[in-house]
Formats: sequence, structure tokens, C-alpha cells
Amino acid sequence: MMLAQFLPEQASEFAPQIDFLYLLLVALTAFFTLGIKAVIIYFIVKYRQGKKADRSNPQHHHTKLELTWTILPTLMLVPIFWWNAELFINMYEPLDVSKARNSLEIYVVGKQWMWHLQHPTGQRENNELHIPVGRPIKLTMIAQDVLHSFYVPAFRVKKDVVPGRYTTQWFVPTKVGKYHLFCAEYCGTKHSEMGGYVYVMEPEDYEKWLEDARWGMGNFRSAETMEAAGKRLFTELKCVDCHGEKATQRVPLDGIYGTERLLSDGRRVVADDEYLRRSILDPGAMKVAGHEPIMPPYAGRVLEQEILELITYIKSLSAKPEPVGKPAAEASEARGTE
Amino acid sequence: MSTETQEHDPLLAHQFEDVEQQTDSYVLGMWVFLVTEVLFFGGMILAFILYRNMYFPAFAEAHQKLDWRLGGVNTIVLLTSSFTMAMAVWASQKRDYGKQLMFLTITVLCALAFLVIKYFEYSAKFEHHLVPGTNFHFDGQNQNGVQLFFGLYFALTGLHGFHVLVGVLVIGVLMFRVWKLRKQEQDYVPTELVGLYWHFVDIVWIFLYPMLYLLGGVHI
Amino acid sequence: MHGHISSPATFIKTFIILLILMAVTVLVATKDLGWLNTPIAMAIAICKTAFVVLFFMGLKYSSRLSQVWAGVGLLFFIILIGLTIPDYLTRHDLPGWSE
Amino acid sequence: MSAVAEPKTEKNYLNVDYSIKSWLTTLDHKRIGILYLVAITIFFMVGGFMALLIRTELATPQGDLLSSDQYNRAFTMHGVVLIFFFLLPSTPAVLGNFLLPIMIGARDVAFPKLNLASWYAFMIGGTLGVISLVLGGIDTGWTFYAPYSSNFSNTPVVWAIAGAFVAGFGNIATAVNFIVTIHKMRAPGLTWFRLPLFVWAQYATAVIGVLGTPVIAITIFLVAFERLTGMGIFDPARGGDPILMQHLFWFYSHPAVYIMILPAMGVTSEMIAAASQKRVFGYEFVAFSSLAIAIIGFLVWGHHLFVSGQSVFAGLVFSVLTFIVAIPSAIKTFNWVATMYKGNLQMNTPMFWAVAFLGLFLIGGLTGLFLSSLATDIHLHDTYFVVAHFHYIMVGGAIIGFIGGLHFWWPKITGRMYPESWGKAGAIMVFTGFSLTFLPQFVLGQLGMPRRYHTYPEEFQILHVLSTGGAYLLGFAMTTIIVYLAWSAKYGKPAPPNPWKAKGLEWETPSPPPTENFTYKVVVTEPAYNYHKDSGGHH
Repeated sequence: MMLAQFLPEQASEFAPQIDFLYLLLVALTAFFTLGIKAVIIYFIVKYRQGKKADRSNPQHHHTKLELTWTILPTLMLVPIFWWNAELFINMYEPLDVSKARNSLEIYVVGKQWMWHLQHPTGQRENNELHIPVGRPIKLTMIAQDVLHSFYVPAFRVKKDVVPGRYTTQWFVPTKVGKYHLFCAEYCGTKHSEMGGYVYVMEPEDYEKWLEDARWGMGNFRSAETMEAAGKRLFTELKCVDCHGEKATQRVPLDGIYGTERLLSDGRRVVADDEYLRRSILDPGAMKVAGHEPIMPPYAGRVLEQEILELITYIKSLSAKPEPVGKPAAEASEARGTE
Repeated sequence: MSTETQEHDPLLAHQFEDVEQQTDSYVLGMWVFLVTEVLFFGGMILAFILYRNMYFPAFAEAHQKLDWRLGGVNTIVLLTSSFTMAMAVWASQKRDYGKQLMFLTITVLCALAFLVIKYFEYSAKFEHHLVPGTNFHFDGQNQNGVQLFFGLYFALTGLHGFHVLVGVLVIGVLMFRVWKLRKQEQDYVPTELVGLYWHFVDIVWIFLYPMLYLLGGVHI
Repeated sequence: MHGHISSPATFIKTFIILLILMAVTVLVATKDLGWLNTPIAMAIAICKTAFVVLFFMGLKYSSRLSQVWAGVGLLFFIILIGLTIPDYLTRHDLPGWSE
Repeated sequence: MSAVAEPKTEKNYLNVDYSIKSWLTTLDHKRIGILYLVAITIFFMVGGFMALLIRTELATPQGDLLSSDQYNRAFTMHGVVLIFFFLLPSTPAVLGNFLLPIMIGARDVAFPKLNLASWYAFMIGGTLGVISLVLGGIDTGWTFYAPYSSNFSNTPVVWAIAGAFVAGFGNIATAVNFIVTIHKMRAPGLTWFRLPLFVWAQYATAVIGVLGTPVIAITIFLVAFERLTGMGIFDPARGGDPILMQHLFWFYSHPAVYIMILPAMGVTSEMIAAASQKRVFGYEFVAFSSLAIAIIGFLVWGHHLFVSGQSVFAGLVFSVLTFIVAIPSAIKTFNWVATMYKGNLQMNTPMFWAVAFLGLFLIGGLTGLFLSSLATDIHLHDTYFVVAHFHYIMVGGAIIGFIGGLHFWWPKITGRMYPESWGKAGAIMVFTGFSLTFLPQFVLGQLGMPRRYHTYPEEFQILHVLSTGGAYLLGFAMTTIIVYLAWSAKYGKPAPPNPWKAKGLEWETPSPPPTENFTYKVVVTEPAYNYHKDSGGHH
């Protein structure tokens, strides 16, 4: 019970693991702090000026002792580093791919001073996030203006939300409830008001919420999935003129997601969300070898959430046909030898 | 006080015991100062390396907007000034103040020539709207990268140019001093220190020239 | 040690070498050597710097202390670059997600 | 003035000339140290006032005292003023300037004019900082993170940056001066391993100053440049990378923490040796750990970027390196404690401060492990845990070390003793007030309270109220100390040359020292802290 007051609620798979490490470090800190302070007080009492004490043969150095208190703490730090590293990697680049595959992907746009969140099925929320319990959640996040940081203490997760670049984080909520959502990176006047709540729900409640949210927000676009919205934008922004199926001299986007692309400057880049985003905004910087540099930069012409919708659509073009790995690799191979 | 019991050398400042200690201190101080300068430029060079990698096509395109011939002339000018500066230090050590003044004059003239050429380069960039900011204009796909290149170009060459300007002033003061004291025996250390600084300014340009003018390839 | 006076001949030789290197770096830049252009240009710049530092600045004859400090400057510049660049090289490396 | 008969004939650095002009044009390192002391005390009071404003606001969850903009400016100016204009110059520029030449038996630093120029650079920088304050204060946080600082903030950011930039060159000049002084100006016989540990710490500090400061100078220069011209070096909207700004910023600003703490560690070594009447245990280990901290300290900056979007691989590398830098601090701590073993402990005021330093620095250092650990850092990053951690280092370590050193050398600096019982009471009050302010903040951080928040959820209020109460006690204690020290500089009991029976060259010259520091030629024939062989001194 005492402990509970010093720890926030544990509502994700990470929480108990991080708390274990935290408490281990607390124990270590307490041991050294109290131990050394006890020794200091003991010395002060024993060797205080005027007190009778054995002060013969005072030593000034002792190499073995020095080595002991150098090497022992070093050794102690090795397992601590190890446990931490494992957790850290799992949080940002999960080694367990199966979990990552089956995750629910939520898109986060941070702006002064609110969080804008979108579910793949199209539902949008501001400063509130509804998620089902027990399912891995992947957040793909970007900021529209300055740095922000998406922080949910009960999940023990935090990652900066950076303008110009996607950052991701991943967690599995384990406990139904309502938890604080904070912005942890200073972002200006209303930094402390940039937050809200995360609601972890039973899966069936979540399904019900999705249904309500779809029709209940009074926003017809909520009825659209992200993919559909992306497809609509694809036409509205004239992407179809060159990338659409009917385009003359078509540059197809089918199947490119996740493949390696050879750029005109000789670099190889995996076509991930980040790559697609940059290709839309600043095509010159991401020019693929063998293509004419005719695509106009879209920087300043699309909103961050629209880019996310476009990316979802482009991804869907890759999800349909055959197993992704093989032909894609061959395709990039072919481009490489061009 | 112990200093007064020693014979008082007019070239020796009160805090030092002897001229050797004084000379060593000044030279070491200058080297340590130059280390800070290395890191001062180093921060920007790091930014240049990273952005060049991120926006390689844009940087290659932007390189072409610079005139490698003007940059080359400036390199030769600065190398020459570095050489005459080294000679000035030599003359100073030989206590040949006439030669020293001559070499310093050439050095200053080279420095001024460098600044004049730089001025022409800058004004061409202003004319072509290649100065980052609201007036920046560049046709083509790579606006962001090109603007970054010119941002770094102006920051790097601007700071370097500032160092050249400071060099001109310092050498000017040194020349005045040497001329004023030409009848007396002088300490060569001030000249050596100015020389170290000036060679450092030259080294910065030795890196800036290929980085900014050449790495996109040049066409004769 | 200090007090060493280099002869003008050394300076003239150094100056000529620097001019030659300058010509070489321009010549190399006219040829497209692919990825080799950058390392060659930088290697030449480092050579030129070495000549300026060792002879014009007389580091070759300076005290050990000045030599150490010059080395420290170089070392920390390398640390600055060497620990920042790996971050950029590994930024897009997101194995779990890119599948 | 006291009526106690002081030999009027004895000239010292204080009574050679009383005119203001003689102070403002002085080349005497001791007087320059005093100039710094006066200047940074003023900045300390400004920054401390900001701290009390912040804490008062945070006593309630609502933002009722300050508006959110005012609050943001208050905490930014608190950080900018205290870091750039108080902590960075504190121990090096005040105690270092005053003591370093005396401790190595020199008449002055190597470049006295440069030394005075450093002070003027500092004052110009400080003035620019004050101008930014008068213009309304800036709201970027002391870290100046782009793109907020470069493109979004509507406050006079460029003034504050110019201030930090110019003051930075003052720091560089001081550092160059100290490095050359330590290398070249040591008295005959004073080999490196006979140097007091305070000098080693100053050397390590100066190395950091020389290598790091130019990088932050160029970084904030680029931020200002971007603000003024609209070019986008760190602005993602124009293709720049804001994380590069953080890399460059922390390349200096992490080692800068060691600029603050290393000299305080040096002070602690001196105080513990003198109070224990013993040679510092493991002298070589303590000396080398200063250098190790200075050098390894440059390899760890990325731990500020674990959650900022830096790559996972870089995070792993920086975490390992950060764990390594913890070791030399641990070595120092163990050696200080071992120094007390079989000592003859005088429990005087400096020792009170040294013990306070040890107690708080231990916690500060060990809580650093929570933040260098990758996983726990994710949760604690940018929360009050971090705020508490670095205040333990900067206040519990650096400022307490500085104030302790000020007491220890006060007799030497002013020629007068401070009131002993007030000194002890001051140490106890600072320790209590500080702990009350910042211990609750560790808990707040672990509970998830983010930093730089103007308003907060109600469940955090109890801990915030405790913290605010502690801050008032701390403020009262600091005020008391400033008052009694200032009082004693004029009315205190005259001090003997060596009130602590300490070893070290500074204790062999009169208090206050004469302008030339020594009236005889200094030759050193014995190791540092030679408490056990009663040799005839240094004549």
C-alpha cells in the first residue's frame, strides 16, 4: 500500500517492468546513500577533534581498496544497463515482430496546444484517446509546429513528437481505466494545458465507441476510413495524374511500401512512412534513380493529417498483391542495375 | 619583493619570472585559444556534413551556383598571405624590422583582396536571390536543400570573413607597433602569435574551399 | 623547442607544395570519381592543413605541450562528429516496423 | 571599523587603493575574483527571486499568481540567469581567480589583462541578459530548443542569446588563462602531483570550458541567425533538423554541468583534508578522476536525447558511456569518506558544508543513474524527477560547494572571520530547506508530473506545497548567509593567516594577502596536504 502511493498506476505491460528497475535503483540508491552517510556520521563521532581514538598509522592510499570500489560499482552497472536496454528497444523497435504486426496503429499530430489523434478507421479525437485493453498499440506521431512529447505516466511511455519527422512508440495497455495524457516537452504558452486523458476500454466497449464516434461527431469525414480519405486526397491533389492507374507514363506506387529504393545520389532507403512523407513534401531530396525530377514539392500544401491519410492509402496499395517480400526485393534489384 | 631584486627586463611582464616562461605562456595560450576556434567552426562543419548527406542532390546543385574560380583565386590569395606571414615572423626573429613590415604589408593586402573578392561573390548571391530568408528564390525541386546550403554557406564564410577582418585589424595594430618601436629591440612573440592566428584563418579556408566550391564537381 | 628559427627555404618549399596541392584538388574536382571525390578532396585538405600547421605554424618545433593541445582540438572535433553521425546513420533503422 | 590593532603598515591587496577606478581597472587576480563575487551575487538574487515566484505559483494547482506566459518567462529567466550568469562563473571565476595563483605560488595569472577582459565580457553578457529581462523576459526555457526559440517565441530571445554568447567568451578567456597559468606559472618544486586537488579540479574545468563553450556559442549563434534571417538550419519547415540543435547544445551543456560540479568537488577535497588534518586519501585517484570526468563527460551528451527522436542505437551507446562517467564520481566520494578515517575532525563551519555537500551530492549522483538507464529514463524524462536530480547536483553540489568554499577561504579573502555559529546554522538551514524543496520533487516526477508546468492536476498538490515551503526556508537561509557574510567582511574578527591549521601555500601568506601574493620567493619541497611530517614549510 505504501508503495502504491509513490508509483503511478501500472496500466501497460511496460509499467511493472520499468517499476521493477526503478525500485531496484531506489534500493541501490538507498543502500549507498544511507550506508555512506552512516559511515560519515560514525567517523564524525569517533574521530572528532579532542576525542580519544586510535589515529596511528593514518593511510593515504591503498591501491587494492581503490580498485575494489572502482570495479565493483562498474560490475553492478552491467546488468542494470542490460535490462534497461532490452526494455528500451522493445518500446521503440519491438523485437517481437508478431506483436508489432497485430498492433492497432494510431496516428498522433501534436500542435500548439492540443493533441489530435486519429484511428485507422477514421475516427478522430482531440486530447482524448480511446483504446482497447490487451491489444498492442503503435503510435505514429508528428508535430505540426514545435517539439512536443507524448507522455502517459500510467503506461510509462514517452516519446518526443517532432516536427518534420515521424517518431513511433509502442505499448500494450493492460488495465481498463482513465489515465492522464501529458505533453512533456516544453512547447510554449499553454504547454501545461496540452493534454487530456487516455481511456483504456474492454474490446467490446471499444468497438461500440468506434461505432458511436463514427456517426456521433457531426463530422461527415469521420465516416471515412483513413484509407478512403487518402484515396480521395490522392485525386484531389492530382496525385492520380502521374501515379493513378490511367496516367500516361505512369509512375506506379503499388507495392513500393517497405521495399528498398535506390536514390539518384546512390543511397538506398527503405520506403517507410518517413520516406513517403519526405517524397511528398520534398521530392527532390528523395528522388529515385531513373525518374524525371518533375514532381512539385507539396510542402505547405497539405496538412500533417492529410499526409498520414495519403500514406495509409499508399500503404494499402502495397498490402493487396502477393507476399510483399519477394517481388519487392526483385523490383529494387532491377532498379539498382538500371 | 622578489621582482625588484631581479634585473628588470623591459620586455618582461611582472607576473613572469623570466622571458622563457613568458614566451611559452603566450604561445601555449594562443594554441589553446585556437583549439576553441577549431570547435567553434567544428559545430557548423558538423551541420554541413549532416545536411549535405541528407540533401545531397540539392547540395550538388547549389555548389554549381558558386564560382569555383573566384574561390580558387581566394585560396591562392590566402595561401600567399600565410606564406608572407610566416616570413614576417622569420624577419621578426631575425630582428629585421624593415623586411618584417614589408611582409606584413603584403599579408594585409592579400587579406583585403580576399575580402574584396568575397564582397563581389556575396553581391552576386544577393542579386540572384540566393540569400536565405524572405527574398530567397530558387526554381526547381530542391528549394529546401539549396536554401540550407546557402544558409550554411553564409554562416561559414561570414564567420570566416569576420575572422579575416579581425586579422586585418590585428596585423594593422602590429605593424603600427613594429614601426613605432623600429629603433629598439623588440619581442618577436606578438608577431608569432598573430602569425598563429592568421595561419588558422588560412586553414579554415583550406577546408571551406573544397567543401563549398568543389564537392559538387566543377567544369572548366 | 622554442627559439627555433625556420629558414625561409622551408617556408618557400611549403608554399610551393601548398600551391601544388591546391591545383590537384581542383583537378580532381573536374573528374567524376563517384563516391571517391569527397574523401580525396578532404584528404588533400588535411594534407594542406598538416603542412600549414607543421611548418608555417611551426608545430613541428613547438613544445610538446602545444603539440598535445593541438591534438586535443582535433580529437574533440572528431568526438563531436563521431558521436553525432552514428545517430543519423541509424535513425531509419526500424526493423520491427518496416516489415 | 574595528579597533583591534592591525599593523597599519602592512599593505594588502584590499588597502592598496580604495578608489572605484582602482577596482574597475585592476589587474590583480584577487580583486577580479571579488568583482566576480559582487556581480554573481546580484545575479544569484535575481535568479533566486524567480525561483520563489515559480514555487509560489506552484503552491496551488491553478495558475492564479502568474499568467502562463509570465510563468514561462519566470522559469526561463531563472534558468538562464542562474546557469549562464551565476553557476558557470561561480566557483571558477571567484574562488579560482582568487586562489589559483596563490595555491601554485605565482604572483598572478598568466594574462592579467585578459583576466580583467573576461570580467568585462561577463558583465556585458550579463547586461544583455538583464536587457532581455527588462524587455519582458524570454520564454524558451534555458535550453533554447529550436524551432520554438527560432521561429515561434515572441520574446526578446536574441538579446538573451547575445548575453549568453558574450559571457561564454568570458568563460573561454578565463579557462585559457587558467590552463596556461597551471602549466607555466607553478612555483619551483611544485610538481603536478604536489598540486592541491582544487587546482586539479580547476584544470579539468578549464579544459571543458575551452573545448565545449565554442560549440554552444556557435549553436545559439545559429539559432539567433535563424531568428533574424529566416534561414532554416534547425527549422524542419525549411528542411532543418531540430535534433541536431539538441546534439550541439548538449555537447557543451552536459559537460557544462561538470564545469559547475568539478570545482565544487575540488573545494570539498580541500575542506575535508583541512578539517580532518589529513592528506586526502587516494590523492592520485581523486586527481585523475577529475580529468576523467572532464574527458568522459564529453562522450555522454546523448542521454538528454533518449526520447527525443535520436536513434535507438545512439541511445544504447550514450547510455553505456553515461554509466562509465558515474564511476569517477563514485571514486571521489569513497576517497573523501576514507580521508575522514583516523582523522582529527574539526567540526567547524566548512566541515558542516562539506558534509552537506557529501550528503546531497550522493543523492544527486545516484539519481543520475535513473536517468542514464534507458528504460527508467523514458518514464522520468522531462518530469520533476529530472528537475530534482539536477538541482541536487547544481544546488546541493555546486552551490553548496561554492558557499562552503566561500566560508573556508573567507578569512583569507577578507581578512575577517565570519560568525561561526551563524555559519553552522546557515549550513543546517540550507540543507534542511533544500531537502524539503527537492525530495518531494523526486516523488512528483515518478508520479508523472511533467516539468515546466504552470498548472497541474490536483493530486500533486501536497507534494508541491511541501516543495514550496522548503523553497522559502532555502530562500531565507540564503539571505541570512549573504547578510552575515557581508556584515563580517567589515565587522568580523580579524583573521590569522591560517585559522584552520591547514596545509597549502595560500595559508602561509597573510590574510588578506599582499598584492604580489607572497613577500618571499616560493619554493615547494613537500607534497600536498603534508599534515603528518611537520617540516619547516616552504621557505
